[in-house]
Amino acid sequence: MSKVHTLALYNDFEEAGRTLQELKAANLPGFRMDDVAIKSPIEHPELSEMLGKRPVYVQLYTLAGAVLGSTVGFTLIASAQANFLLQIRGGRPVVPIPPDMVLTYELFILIGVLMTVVGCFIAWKLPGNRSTLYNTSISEDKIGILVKADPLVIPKINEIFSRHQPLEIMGEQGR
Amino acid sequence: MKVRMKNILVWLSLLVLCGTATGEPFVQGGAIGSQTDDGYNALGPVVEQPIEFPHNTHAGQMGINCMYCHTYARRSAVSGIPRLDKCMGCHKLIESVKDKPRIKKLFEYWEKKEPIPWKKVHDLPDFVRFNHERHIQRFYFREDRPVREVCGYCHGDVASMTTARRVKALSMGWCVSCHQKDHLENAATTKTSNGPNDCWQCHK
Amino acid sequence: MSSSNIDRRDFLRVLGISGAAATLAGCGNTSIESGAELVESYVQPEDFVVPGVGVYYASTCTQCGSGCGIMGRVREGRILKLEGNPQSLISGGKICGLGQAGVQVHYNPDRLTTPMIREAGAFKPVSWDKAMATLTARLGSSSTLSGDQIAVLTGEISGHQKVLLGHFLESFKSANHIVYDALSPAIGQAANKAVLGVEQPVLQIDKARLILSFGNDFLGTGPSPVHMAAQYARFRKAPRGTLIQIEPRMTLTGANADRWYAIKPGTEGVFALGIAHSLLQHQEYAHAVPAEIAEALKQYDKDTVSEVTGIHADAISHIAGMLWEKSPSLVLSGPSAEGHVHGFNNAAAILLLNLVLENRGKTLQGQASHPFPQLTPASGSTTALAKLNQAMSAGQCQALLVMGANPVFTAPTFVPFASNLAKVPFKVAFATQLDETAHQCDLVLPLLSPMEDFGTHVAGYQPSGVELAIQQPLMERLYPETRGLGDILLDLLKQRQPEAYKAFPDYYAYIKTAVTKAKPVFKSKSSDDDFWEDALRNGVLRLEAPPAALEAHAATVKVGKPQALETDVNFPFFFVPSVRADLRDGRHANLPWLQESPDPLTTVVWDSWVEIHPTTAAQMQIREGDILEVQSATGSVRAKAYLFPGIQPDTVSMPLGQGHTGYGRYADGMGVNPFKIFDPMYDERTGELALYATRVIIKKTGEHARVVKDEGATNLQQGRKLVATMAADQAELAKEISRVTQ
Amino acid sequence: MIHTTDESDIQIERRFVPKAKDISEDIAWAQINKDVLRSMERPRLMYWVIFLASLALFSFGVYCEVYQYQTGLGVADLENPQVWGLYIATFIFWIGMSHSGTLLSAILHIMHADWRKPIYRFAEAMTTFSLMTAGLFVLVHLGRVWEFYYVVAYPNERWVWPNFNSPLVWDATAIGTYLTSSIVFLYFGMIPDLAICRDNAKGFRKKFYWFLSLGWQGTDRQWANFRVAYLTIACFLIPLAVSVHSIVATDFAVSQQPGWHITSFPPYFVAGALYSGCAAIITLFIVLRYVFRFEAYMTMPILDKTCRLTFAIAMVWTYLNLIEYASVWYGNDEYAKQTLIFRATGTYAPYWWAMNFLGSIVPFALAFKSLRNHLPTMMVVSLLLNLGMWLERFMIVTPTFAHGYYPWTWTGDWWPSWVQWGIVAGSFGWFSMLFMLFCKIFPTVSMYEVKEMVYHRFMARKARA
Amino acid sequence: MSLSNLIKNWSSLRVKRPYEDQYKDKDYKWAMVIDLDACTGCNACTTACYAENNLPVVGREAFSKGQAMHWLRIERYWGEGEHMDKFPDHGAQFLPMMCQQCESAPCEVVCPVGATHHTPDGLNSQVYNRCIGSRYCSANCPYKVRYFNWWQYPERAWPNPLEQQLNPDVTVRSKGVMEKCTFCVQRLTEAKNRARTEGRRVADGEVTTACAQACPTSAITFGNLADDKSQVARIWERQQIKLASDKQEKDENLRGYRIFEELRTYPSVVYLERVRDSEA
Repeated sequence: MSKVHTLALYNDFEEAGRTLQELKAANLPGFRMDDVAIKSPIEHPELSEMLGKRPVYVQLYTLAGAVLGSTVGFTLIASAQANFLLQIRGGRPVVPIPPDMVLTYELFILIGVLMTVVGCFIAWKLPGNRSTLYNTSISEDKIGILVKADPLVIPKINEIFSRHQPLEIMGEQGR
Repeated sequence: MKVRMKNILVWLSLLVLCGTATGEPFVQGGAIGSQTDDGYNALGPVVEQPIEFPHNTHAGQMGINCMYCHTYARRSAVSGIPRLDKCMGCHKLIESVKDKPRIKKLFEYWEKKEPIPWKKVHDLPDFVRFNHERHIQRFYFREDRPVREVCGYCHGDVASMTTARRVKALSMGWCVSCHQKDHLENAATTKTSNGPNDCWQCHK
Repeated sequence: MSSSNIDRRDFLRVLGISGAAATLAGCGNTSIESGAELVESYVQPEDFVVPGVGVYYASTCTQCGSGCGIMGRVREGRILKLEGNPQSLISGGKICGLGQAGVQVHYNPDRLTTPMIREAGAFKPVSWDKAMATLTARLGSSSTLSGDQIAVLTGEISGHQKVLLGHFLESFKSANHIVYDALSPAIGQAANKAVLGVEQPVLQIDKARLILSFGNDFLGTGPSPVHMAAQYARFRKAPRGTLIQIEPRMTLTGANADRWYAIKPGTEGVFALGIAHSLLQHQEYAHAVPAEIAEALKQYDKDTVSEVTGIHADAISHIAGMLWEKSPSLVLSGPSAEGHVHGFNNAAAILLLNLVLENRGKTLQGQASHPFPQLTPASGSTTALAKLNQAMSAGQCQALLVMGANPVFTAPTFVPFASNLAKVPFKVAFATQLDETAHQCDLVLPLLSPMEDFGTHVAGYQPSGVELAIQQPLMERLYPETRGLGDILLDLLKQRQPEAYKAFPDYYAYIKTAVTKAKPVFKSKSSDDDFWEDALRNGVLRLEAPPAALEAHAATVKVGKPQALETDVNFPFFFVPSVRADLRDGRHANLPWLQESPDPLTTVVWDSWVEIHPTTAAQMQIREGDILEVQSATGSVRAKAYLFPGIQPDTVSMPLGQGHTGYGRYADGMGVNPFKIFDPMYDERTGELALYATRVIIKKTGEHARVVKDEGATNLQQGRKLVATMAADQAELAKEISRVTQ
Repeated sequence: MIHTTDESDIQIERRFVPKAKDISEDIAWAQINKDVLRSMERPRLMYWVIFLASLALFSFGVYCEVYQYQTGLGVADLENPQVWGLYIATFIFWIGMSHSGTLLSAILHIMHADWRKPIYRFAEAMTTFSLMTAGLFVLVHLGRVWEFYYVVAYPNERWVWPNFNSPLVWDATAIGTYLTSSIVFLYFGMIPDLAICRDNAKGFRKKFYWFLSLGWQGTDRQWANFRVAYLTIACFLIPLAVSVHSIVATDFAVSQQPGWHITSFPPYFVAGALYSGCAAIITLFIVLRYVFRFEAYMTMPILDKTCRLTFAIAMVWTYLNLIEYASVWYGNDEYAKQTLIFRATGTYAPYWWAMNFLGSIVPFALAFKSLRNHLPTMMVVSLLLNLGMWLERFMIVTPTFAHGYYPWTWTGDWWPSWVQWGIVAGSFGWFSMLFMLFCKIFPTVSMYEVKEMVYHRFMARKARA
Repeated sequence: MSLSNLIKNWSSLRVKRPYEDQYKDKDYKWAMVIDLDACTGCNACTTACYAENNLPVVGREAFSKGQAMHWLRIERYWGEGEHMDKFPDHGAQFLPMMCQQCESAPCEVVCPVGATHHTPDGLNSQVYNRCIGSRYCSANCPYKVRYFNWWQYPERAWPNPLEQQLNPDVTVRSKGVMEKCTFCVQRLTEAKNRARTEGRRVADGEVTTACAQACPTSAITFGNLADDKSQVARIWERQQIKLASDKQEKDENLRGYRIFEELRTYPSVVYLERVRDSEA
């Protein structure tokens, strides 16, 4: 709880990019590039790259979901068919492979999709505490740079921010 | 990495087990001979009968075999209510209880030659055929189990009731849970078999 | 089984309370219930009455006059289903659809439940006391009616009911028991009598190797269809017999023929004589007929016959050849040959073939003589009705009792039965259900259904030996306010002749006494009660007896000039009514199973239709479902066209039995009644109504409706192997395993 | 090559007529927000007309269904063997309709065709709602709807399971999966836009959007995870969509009936599904463009591309359709051949020819640019295409029943009763009612993606300059 | 339990049916033979079926819409070609058609809820209460012998007191369920139970279907194919019909055949060809 946030709003990506470069170059103590976040109305990969490598783990959830969906799905279906009240139908084997494959396939996708979403939610740290520093214009057309840093370096960061014609700089109040 | 792989495997197999556990239907019948509530809230409502027949006296104190009165059970799909002249056969001779209100009612019906309008307590849905004969023949005659246990499996401990009350679920899963069990073919062997697993055996 | 009379009769009464309620819920009661329904509960049942187990009781079917023994399945006090009684030779353990529907007579929702008296034009339910008081006021001890002032109109009736009726009429010094059968076989019987010496010979269908049938529908509407069907099944086993059917409109029997010929209506006799002529060419048969007949037959060369009958000339010699080849044969005449002005002659000519082929004693035999002639059925006719009609018209008839006959529905328009009926001051109907005739009566007495009453029956057609069929209740009466005919008659007789009948408390006692009295005839040594119990258990008392011999009167056959029926310019079509094996003359139209049972040949249900040959229809631009007006000299009806290949192209056909107006929910408003368009044509010899002699004209009305039938958009197999057919010489029937021949 | 002269410039100008832009790069982002949010506030009057008409139609359908539910399916004039009637035909129609959303949003997304961006949202909504409509038909068609849960595989006190062999259970699973996935996909892709709504809404609606937007703030981490997840779901959705309609096709192809038991049915169904879906997109494109004043986003070039895509799919369908006939015709199955001949010459021949005409000939209207750019024509053509595709489904279901294996039960003149027509009409009411409601509550044009589209094009132009 | 069952009995769970001798060690395999030469088309069997199996009478309106409920229907075909010049010279061709109790039944596979399945006795069962009315079974039946309750017949078809005739051993089907010929399974079950109590197998002729019992010409033979000595088994054998074969190799002069055998449904009903005297 020692670190506090500050947010600067910019008009376009170029300006925000320059700000980031300067922040990076400044190499301030008590400030890590990892604590910087961009808030933008659209995704801007180049800008994100400046923040360093931020891996995405959603695919792992997808994989887990897909594997789970197919294995559990098949086992469930097949063992339900091998129930005590086993039913012979139309001369087909009691545990027929093609229909079970079809159903397994559907479950593979279903659980895969659901796990992907769940993974994404986890990555978003839902339901978690959100930073209060937000401006509705971000969802319109402004680009925000959010920095979490030691209270001591905040003025320095704000200074860097203000060098690039920010529309607004917001800090955490009352802390 | 190795450890992690192992963890994942354990985790996955646990999940598979969970999957199959849900694959098992969750209702289980009580054990044979369990004669009270089977733990599934299966207790039926109290049914008011025209005469408050004391099973506890007849089956309990007197120890009369169920099939002495429910005589059709061993030869028909339905166990049946004893015919009125069967009641009278004994009660004509039992002077001691003749003045009791229940017996007086019985005599009234007899004099009017009117059958007693007993109500069904164990009334299965109309699309089901339960065959008493087969169950009695198998468990009472062939497997030679005590009659109170054989009847009691579905009807509960009637000997402790006055008028009968349903105490078992009698749902399909409940029936199947017993059909699934291995039952001795007869008293002499250890050979076992299940009940029929054919829909049409019970569904009509 | 208890031998006490009261117990025996009450064995069903002490049954439980609910019964049917449980089943109807059907899929409704889908979960476990407690206390919602009642248990089957008994007071003092017979030992063999076990709830949940069906018990079979023997009885006799009364749906037609065949007298089949039946078994009724009774469970929890309800009659559920009828089966054939294997003890009865007539049914042989089998049963037809008509018989099955017997339970619907009993359970019919339109049944009469109380007596009714007509007051101010409408029926009013009354108590039995009142009804019997009304009845006895007119027909009781104080009645002054006698002789022709009283008449009883019934359908075919036999057994002790007939006897009691006779006694009842006797007590009025009357013999007016009028037996009316709208579809009476009287013409054929007369011909049989004249040529063979008996009214109804026994047919040994299974012994014949070739059957040549002129419109005889022995599988559908013959005198004993179930028995004959069983014989037919044996006839079809190795060595397989051949069936040739010649008729203007295909009957059910015709549909099963190896070869079916369409003939111009009324020319069957010519065709038969043509065959006789052809047969006489063989030395073997040359002396089979008197010389003058042989001489007369010379006019019947095959070209003339072919021209008259419309059948190809080669067919005549071909059939004659087969008859010669396949001996013994059996030649049958049927209603479509007999129902003409010269119907008797047709039938006699056809019977002549049997004489020529010497089938007497081989495939044709006389019935064994019956030890109780008073019980044998009074066979119905249309002349009897005409007589009654005259009497009513003249105002002679003061009281009329009607049962089992519905002339208001079946009498043609030129027999104004309904209006004459109104002239009778006191008309009583005995019925289980109101029909058109009962609707016109003053007093209606609800009868027990055949499933509720005792009775005895003797079939008119006894295939072998003699059977006395016993009818017993299969169920406790549904409606307390119904009574048996026998009981009512006994009550009346007790009024008329108290002394003679005081020994019989009821009809049950009467027939029990009467039947056990016959014990010596059946050579039984058991006690009266045991004899009676056995009779009830078996449902039939059988007496083996040798068949009687048949006579041969070839000389009675009149051989005139071979003539076709002249054409009528105003009514160019022959009208051939078809008799449905289930509905018959319409008396069964109130049974839903039979209404829904498709007509075998057209698969039409719940309706009337006009059969017309596709070529004729094409000429007249008629499509299936076009509503046609069929008009005769006496009236017209409208029905949907059905294109039917099994009909002679100059002919149209309509089924009888539909068109009811007062016969309950299942009969009313279904189809039309072709009885009402019959022409007043009578057989010259017997005076019987000629049912097949009507001429009609067909008019398109321009309307169209869907024919209600089971058949789909096609009636061909469309290249699928559904019904495969094998040539008789290819099939090795002798090697097959068959239930029938074992 | 890079050396260009003025002359060659002229040549190029001649050969490549400058294309109209899919979207103007100069639209301000704020304007996008404003335009789309306004559509949720104040649509044209036509919106209410359509909405009320749908509601009325839907109410009639509900009336018919209640009548049928209480009386029995007999009121639908279904019979033996015409046991399915319009319900199953329309079911397939709606399932097919649902495939276009996947096509536009998933396939084109993976292929980075950015012209899809203004129109994929409503296409996805169409997917979801048509699936919901299709699901209704399954229920409507059942004899005992109240026992519907028997199809669901869950442990129960009866100890019985559904029949996993049955294509209907595959259907139920596939449609369930597809409905779940497409709702997820629709919703998931809408989260950034919901945040926009949240930021602009007031009162109750703010709470609503606040809840739905899941705290979206547009941070780089959110975007990165969002991109990956969205792409993954899109990847899942493509095989899923194909499997769904293949499985619906197996309802017929797995059966044994002539005219149904055809190997090429699954791809044929999928092509038909994409076809009718695209045609429906054209219809809704035109409607939305007018009703919500989306002329700047749903531009004519986009319509043009959609139409060209539809034309291509129409030709695929035509080919597969002919393949189906050909394989039956040259096959050895006499019964199937008879059924095919019945389709072309029997009672239902007019519908069969109409279907072939509408499905294979009418789409050629899409091949002409002048027609493609004429909105009323496109409206009519797209409706006709959908009529053709509905007839296709009708012609799959009905003639096989009317002319199956068993000649005795052939029906010459079976026709559905007004109850069936009422329910079918009601389903269209239900669909468009839901769709119109959706348009009012959620942004029908993906704002953030249009912004991206504008941004990228703007940047590209800048780079070119 | 189910999982262990799955693993333990994997090979038996993977068996395809029918195979020859499938019923060799079984007690029962119900089957039928219908002699089309004996069938006269008289409809006795259909009415018997109505009586035994609580079939509703649908009435004219519903019948005209094709909603009849006859489990057993008699079809009447006219001959083609040489058999039908101007008139049906060789009579009509009657075919009693009911559920063929296929060993590899198309209807069983497609039922979503498993309301129809194959019993160990070789019957094609229909469990009314499980049925949800998807009608897929009927759609997939090549014989079109499954009938759907389009209306609430229990309320319409049996006005009081007709309902008292209803057979308590057979469910009265409510609206929305499929039904079909059951080979009178209530009779079979009763006979089997009786036999089992007495510790034996049901004897030949001890039990029969309502149609076979009624048939005046005994055209229908019903019995147990697993019992070599039964009438049915002997006829099947004599006619050289193999249950698990989709193309019979038999002598030319044998009359037995199964309908739509080529669809590999393996019906349990053998028809014997109708015979006509070609010289007549």
